[in-house]
Amino acid sequence: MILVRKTWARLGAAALAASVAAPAFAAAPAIDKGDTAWMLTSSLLVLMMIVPGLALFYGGLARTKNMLSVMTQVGAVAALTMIIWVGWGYTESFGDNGNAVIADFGKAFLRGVTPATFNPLATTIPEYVYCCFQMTFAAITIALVLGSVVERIKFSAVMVFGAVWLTIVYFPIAHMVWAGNGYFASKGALDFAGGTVVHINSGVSALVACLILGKRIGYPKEPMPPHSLTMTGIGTGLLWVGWFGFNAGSAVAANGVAGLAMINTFVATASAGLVWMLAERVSGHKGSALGFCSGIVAGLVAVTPAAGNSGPLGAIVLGAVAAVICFLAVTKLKPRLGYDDALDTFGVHGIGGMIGAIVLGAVASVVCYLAVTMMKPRLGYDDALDTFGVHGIGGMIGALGTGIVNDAMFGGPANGGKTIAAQVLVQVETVAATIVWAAIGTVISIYIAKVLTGLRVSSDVEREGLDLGEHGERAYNM
Amino acid sequence: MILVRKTWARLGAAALAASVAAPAFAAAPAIDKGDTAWMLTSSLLVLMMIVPGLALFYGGLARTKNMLSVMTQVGAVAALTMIIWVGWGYTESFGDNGNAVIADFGKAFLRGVTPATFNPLATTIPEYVYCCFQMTFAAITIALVLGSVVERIKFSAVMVFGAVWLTIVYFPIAHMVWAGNGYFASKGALDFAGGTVVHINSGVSALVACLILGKRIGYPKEPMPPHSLTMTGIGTGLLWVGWFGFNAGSAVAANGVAGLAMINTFVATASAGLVWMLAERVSGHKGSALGFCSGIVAGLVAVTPAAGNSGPLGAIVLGAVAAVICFLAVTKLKPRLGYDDALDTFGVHGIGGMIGAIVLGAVASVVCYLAVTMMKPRLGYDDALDTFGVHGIGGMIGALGTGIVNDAMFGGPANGGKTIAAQVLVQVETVAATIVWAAIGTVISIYIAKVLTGLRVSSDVEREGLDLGEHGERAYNM
Amino acid sequence: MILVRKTWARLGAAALAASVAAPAFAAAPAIDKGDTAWMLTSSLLVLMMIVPGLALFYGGLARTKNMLSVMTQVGAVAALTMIIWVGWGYTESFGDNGNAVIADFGKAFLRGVTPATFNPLATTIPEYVYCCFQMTFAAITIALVLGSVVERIKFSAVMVFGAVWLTIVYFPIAHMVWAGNGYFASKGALDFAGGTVVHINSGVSALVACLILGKRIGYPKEPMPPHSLTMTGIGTGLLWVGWFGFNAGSAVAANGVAGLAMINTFVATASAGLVWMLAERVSGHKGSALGFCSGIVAGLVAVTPAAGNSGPLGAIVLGAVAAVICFLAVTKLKPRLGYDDALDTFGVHGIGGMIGAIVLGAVASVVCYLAVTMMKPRLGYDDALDTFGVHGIGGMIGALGTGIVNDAMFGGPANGGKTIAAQVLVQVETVAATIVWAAIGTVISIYIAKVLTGLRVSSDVEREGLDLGEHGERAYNM
Amino acid sequence: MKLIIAIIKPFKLDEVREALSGIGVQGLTVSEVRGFGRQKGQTEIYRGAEYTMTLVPKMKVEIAVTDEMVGNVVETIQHSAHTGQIGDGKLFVLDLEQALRIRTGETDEEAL
Amino acid sequence: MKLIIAIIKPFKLDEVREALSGIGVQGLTVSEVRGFGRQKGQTEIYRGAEYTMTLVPKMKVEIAVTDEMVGNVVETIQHSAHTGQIGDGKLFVLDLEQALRIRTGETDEEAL
Amino acid sequence: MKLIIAIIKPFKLDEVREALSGIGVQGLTVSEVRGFGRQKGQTEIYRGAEYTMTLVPKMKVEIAVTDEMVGNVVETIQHSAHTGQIGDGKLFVLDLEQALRIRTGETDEEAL
Ligand SMILES: Nc1ncnc2c1ncn2[C@@H]1O[C@H](COP(=O)(O)OP(=O)(O)O)[C@@H](O)[C@H]1O
Ligand SMILES: Nc1ncnc2c1ncn2[C@@H]1O[C@H](COP(=O)(O)OP(=O)(O)O)[C@@H](O)[C@H]1O
Ligand SMILES: Nc1ncnc2c1ncn2[C@@H]1O[C@H](COP(=O)(O)OP(=O)(O)O)[C@@H](O)[C@H]1O
Repeated sequence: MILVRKTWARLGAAALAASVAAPAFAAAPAIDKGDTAWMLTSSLLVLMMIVPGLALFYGGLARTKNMLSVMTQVGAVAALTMIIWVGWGYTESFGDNGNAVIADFGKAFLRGVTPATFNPLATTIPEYVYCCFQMTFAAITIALVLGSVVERIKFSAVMVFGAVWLTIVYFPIAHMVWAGNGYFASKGALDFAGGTVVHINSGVSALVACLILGKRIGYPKEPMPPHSLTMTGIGTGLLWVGWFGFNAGSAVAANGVAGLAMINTFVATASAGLVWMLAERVSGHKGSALGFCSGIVAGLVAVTPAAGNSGPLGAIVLGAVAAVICFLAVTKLKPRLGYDDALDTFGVHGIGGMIGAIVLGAVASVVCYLAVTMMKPRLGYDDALDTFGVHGIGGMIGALGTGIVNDAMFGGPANGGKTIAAQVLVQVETVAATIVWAAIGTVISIYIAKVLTGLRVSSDVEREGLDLGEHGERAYNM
Repeated sequence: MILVRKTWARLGAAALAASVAAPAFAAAPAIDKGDTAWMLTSSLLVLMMIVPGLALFYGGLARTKNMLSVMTQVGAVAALTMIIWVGWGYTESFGDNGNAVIADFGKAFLRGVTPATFNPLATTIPEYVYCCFQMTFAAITIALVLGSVVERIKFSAVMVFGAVWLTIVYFPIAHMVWAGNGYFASKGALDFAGGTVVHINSGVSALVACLILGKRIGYPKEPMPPHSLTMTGIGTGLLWVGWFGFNAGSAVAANGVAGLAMINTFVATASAGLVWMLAERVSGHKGSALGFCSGIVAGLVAVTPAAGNSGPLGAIVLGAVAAVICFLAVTKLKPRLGYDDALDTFGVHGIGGMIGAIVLGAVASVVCYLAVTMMKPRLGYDDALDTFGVHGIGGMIGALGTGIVNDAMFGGPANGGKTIAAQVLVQVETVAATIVWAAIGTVISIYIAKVLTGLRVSSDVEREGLDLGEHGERAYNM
Repeated sequence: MILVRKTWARLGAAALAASVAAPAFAAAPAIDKGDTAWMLTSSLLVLMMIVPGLALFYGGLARTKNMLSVMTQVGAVAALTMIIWVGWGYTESFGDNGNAVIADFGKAFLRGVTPATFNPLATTIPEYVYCCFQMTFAAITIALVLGSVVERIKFSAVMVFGAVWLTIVYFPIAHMVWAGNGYFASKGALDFAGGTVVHINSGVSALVACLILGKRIGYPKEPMPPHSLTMTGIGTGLLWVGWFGFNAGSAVAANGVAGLAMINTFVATASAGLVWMLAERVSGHKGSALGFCSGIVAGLVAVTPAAGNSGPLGAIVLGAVAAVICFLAVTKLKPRLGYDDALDTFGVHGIGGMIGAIVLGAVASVVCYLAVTMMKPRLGYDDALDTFGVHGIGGMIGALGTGIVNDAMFGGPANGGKTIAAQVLVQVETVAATIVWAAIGTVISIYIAKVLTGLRVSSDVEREGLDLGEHGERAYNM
Repeated sequence: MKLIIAIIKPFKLDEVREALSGIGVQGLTVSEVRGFGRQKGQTEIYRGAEYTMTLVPKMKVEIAVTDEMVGNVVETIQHSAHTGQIGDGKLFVLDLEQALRIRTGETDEEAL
Repeated sequence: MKLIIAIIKPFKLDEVREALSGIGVQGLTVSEVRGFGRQKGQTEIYRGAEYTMTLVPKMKVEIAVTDEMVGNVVETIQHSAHTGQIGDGKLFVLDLEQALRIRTGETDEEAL
Repeated sequence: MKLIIAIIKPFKLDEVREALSGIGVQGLTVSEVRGFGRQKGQTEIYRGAEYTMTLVPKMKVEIAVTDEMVGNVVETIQHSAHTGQIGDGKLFVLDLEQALRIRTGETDEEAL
């Protein structure tokens, strides 16, 4: 039992879901066609989140003269990640043995990987499929970082920064939080689909990068309205659809946990989208289309770490009234709690259940709204497309919130196997470490890029637009 | 045998396809990873039909100044539906017990639902997945209704109208046609993927709503050409791709019936798209791009109720010549008919088979073309984006046509288990009831919204555009 | 053993992957829900590649005044293909018996096909699903051909040309390369997902068609910049995401080979995209967004024939240094080679492995870049959207390259069962035959269209734009 | 001859054109412009970043007329473009020395 | 000095510009306009709703020239923009009192 | 009265407008144009097809002013639009015979 209790989040969820009876390690890995079909689909869905999803979401927010530069930087840095991933990324993050920080380099260029091999973290799908799935996570994380420095960073700088950043920031953090012998994984940190590894990581790195790069010429006086919110709308839709590959895919199986992650990703996102518009109305403005899109992304980010760990989420900040209702429901059912029948207790707190997902999305939406509309102007830094405001802050709320909602008291699967206090402590520790590691790693990567290629385009190119200056093209000749 | 014969459409098709031998109810529900993978994919495909699919299809048809208003209303009403669905929608439509009109509210906020529970209507996939799948059907239906009232209805009115309409129109109709103890389901109505529940329902509601709201300022004198048929084209493509989640997903399994629904959805749609352009040429105009897109949607709508019930569809209106060929084929094979070996007889009428799907699409396309181009101008109502013309009329043709093509004489699976006349009678009864229920429900919902928020934006806002007036943004700053 | 050795590529790969022990033919066909789920998804992914993928990729490259004409021609010719496919396409290509060139017409209009039947080429998925999957291949191939003749070919000519071309070019070639008794299949030609059948076929046909049709008015003097590279960007993203349905789908199962095809499709494409930009920089220009998109497509095309046949691809043209490394690795492992344990040797050459996929993409990208930027201007033909330059040339590199990388020496599955020389010879033979057959077939089809409808629009219509002239609409009214 | 330049509200364009056709004006040229004046533009907000668009969309209509037509054309435009709300726009009259119809080479009065 | 305003068919722009460079005109300013005249626009149909676009896309070219150049420029434009079909467009000449090159402050003749 | 037409670099628009407001100009009309002059456009390359865009995006600003204001307005624009690099643009002054405010019917000086 002790071994099982100390199981880390993702495998725990997968094991629990797959076969409550037989512990996952004993059974020899054998391909399950259903799981494989879903993981093949999930991998291409996360690619869709990058191209054309994020490329359009970010591109629409930029000015016309920089549309192609944003799309190409997002696409090219994702392509670069894929080459690096099969080179040394996969083996550094999810290879065999190694230590608490990185794995060994035995599988460089996928040495030894064949259609018949399996990764211990996903024993029912071919290793190639798991490798592709994790590859897309790395690609979208570096692509997200670019959001704060677009419209002024050189294409060549993005390539150099990306390569270094992946190697010294993403791969180690992915290993520490997700790999079997990872430092935080062993301590029982819960990050179902990347709240820390993807969103806090990219948000913090984006903030550090834009502080170093400095503001765009004319910011904030010169009006820089999004050149096409239609494109941002298309991007939002594709991000939401693709995100199921991200969240429900992280169950690494076509099972009940994937279903749970899917419904949480529907509900938390829907509530966050509507609440952002409400926040705008409350602060005296019209509910905006961009507000709805931003809320959708904030909700998606917040639910990511909790998707499969939350079970029907408990109420986080529900106010006195809701708390009372949940409390009454909980005391009646408390005695039936117990780790081993976790699966049955999953849904025990229906009444608090879905409200949790809704509230998680709502809380994340409001906090991100305040970060983007109040904090940024006051502090005056130019996080161009609000990567820190949405992904950094949203990720933190999700990651910390997971610690709370995972507990059986709120209907969570309690697969962290700890009391709320202990679980939240681990979450805080993981979040703090991620922030520090990402910040330092970004500073190093940025300065390497600065030395090798220089960071900013010339002021002429910035004024005329990076599309013409860096790529010799216009986005539109209509 | 009697019990099997009276089985309702969806379960019947699923049961037949899944295991002809073992009746579905006896076997204890057990997760099938392949079915679950396909249903996870289907659910996110139907979300893609809403955002960005329908949001772009409708948005492209609107004027530039209302693009964001259309996209945001479609997205926000879908998000609202998701919250209401987990609140009381799921339990009202597909909960346990209840009566012929609605189920009981035992599963409010998904109380008692866990990754390990199953809904009796889908015994091989987790209940969460089935809940998500049906959620997206509710969301797209209310989003479709907006098509007739865009460019003048207030955002707040859409929210109130949506909440009330879902509760008193969609949930009851979904229960009556699809749930085990639903009124029409028990009478053997066939609606494989929503011909009545989604399309006739939304089409009629859209017509009633736009009659109440009245015309747009300047309609029909002032030219209101679509602001971007490119966006409508993208929407059409995403709707077609997503529709497989709608039609083939409604087989609730990755099996032969899903394959049948897929091929029908390819063929009927392709024929409808081409036939609409032909109809334009026949009436002396150039075959148009918007004509092709409208035909595609009309075909998709028409095949929806028939997708899995049609088997290789028989010829509906084939003209004397085709009828003779089919007649000869039928008389030779008549004696072999019989319900029990339904599966074998599926393909017996190959010769009539695929022609049926092609003709169903063609007929729907021509009738919808006439409705949109002739009927609307003459009657002078402002169904802005032709929701009634395409979805209402197309749905009726599909729903009534299903009654005919389902019969073994046309190679249908005859899973309604009745003679053509009896089956068509049930279909007519269901269609008529849906029309009346939807009309009354819409009038009630519209007036509640009128009281709470008022329906139309001011004439200034309507002239200047709802993007600026209601959301304070422009879609394009190029 | 002899029978197994002579197995053709696709079935070989499928058989090998599915169950190395039991030969595929002995086992009675039985539905595998996981495979079916993946093949349902693959079919709709390839449809997404056509609409809106290719329609946007090509549409963005055309001028504003021809945007709708390009989108409608691509969509309509795909719809026409679907009707023809269920008519006589499926039976001509993959029906029963027949000869080395075409099958018999027993399954016209899918006669005899039911949800419970199977095609011998895909014994774990319903025949309807396999029929849909292959249908989308036919549709995208004819749609690709249009790329060279857009902006001047009549819509009616496209319909006539398409119908004839499919019947006398695509269906026979598909049968010869992929069907059990196909001429080239029997000789052991390897074309995993359509390098010859789709890309060389469409590329050559496009070249011949544009030579017959002649140049656009004003080409090359009048500037014809793409009207919206944003649309081309969306198209590129959707093509890449959809292509997994193309390549990984061609494994006809959710298994290790599908995983292998997926990772190759990630890596070769990523490298091709980046290398095209490098080629631009090397030849003294700025790395362009369109360059990145073109590279992506060139990489996708090149990896198509090799996706499942390559195993971890060997180095094709790696230069002296890389060759030495591979050479050392190979000589150590040579003695362990042998056909029967093919699956184990798959990954034996890890070190050469992934480098192969990367290099295949890079080589294809450079050669296509030169074809498009140097060869076309010099020879002066107006292949409007470079269908020949990218798909023709890219397909040839992929098809010939497959012959090399398939060999166990480069870690390939050697499922062709021949020495490199013999395999390359078969590949060359197949490529040459495809070129000749496609060229002749295209000439015949074009002239039939010329007689029936005339090929080019009038010069007035061409100058004013085909949107207005042929469809009476504008793409944008912003 | 005179060149009359009118800056009017976009949705008034059809009305003005029809009114001018009514008094025999067979040709005019229109261009989309943006105006700055007493009429303030809308405030637009993108994620908290507020922009008051100082420039408001207007339509510029240019009509070459014979001297006799000037008064009639000016009055017709003023009447048809009028809403009484700020931002109705302006009318400018400039002297037009020569005019020529490219198709036929006709000059001055015949060219209009 | 004179300000010459030419309304021409869009696809003729390059031809006119090259012809003007040929006779020494180093600068001009172009804007997209829409014209109303004898040339009728296309009929467009969207799902049965027919719109006859009365306004046809045209190009407006403005060139400031010295008095001596006027005749030559007018003739060159008329020749290069001519197709003989309805809608070829118009040429207007207005008196230009002052001109100034912002970069150098040069005025009148030197500014052109 | 005079009609002043200024062709300036697009990013200078706000600066010029604010400078003009400073000296009491309450209204002006702006339109996007493309200029041909000494300033060469960028070379754009699409899959090897090289286009040197001869036409460079510019902003045209039209301001109707009273005769007394002409000198001051011309100087203000020249000063605020100046960068010293090729392509800063031009200023043209034409005589304006009549002006009218559509909303109120005020004419000439009051209409500005
Ligand atoms: N001095 C001017 N020169 C040129 N155009 C002007 C001038 N003043 C106003 N306009 C144009 O007229 C439009 C309306 O003017 P405005 O002052 O807003 O309202 P009103 O004319 O009703 O007082 C402005 O948007 C601008 O386009
Ligand atoms: N009176 C006018 N004032 C200003 N522009 C005019 C006038 N008449 C015609 N135009 C412009 O000239 C273009 C061509 O004129 P039109 O009458 O169509 O053909 P044509 O000049 O060959 O007779 C019109 O589209 C319009 O832009
Ligand atoms: N003769 C002219 N008539 C009208 N516009 C002109 C003329 N010459 C130049 N322009 C406009 O002024 C702009 C700047 O002129 P250019 O010769 O490029 O630089 P500069 O004025 O600094 O010498 C041009 O882009 C064009 O729009």
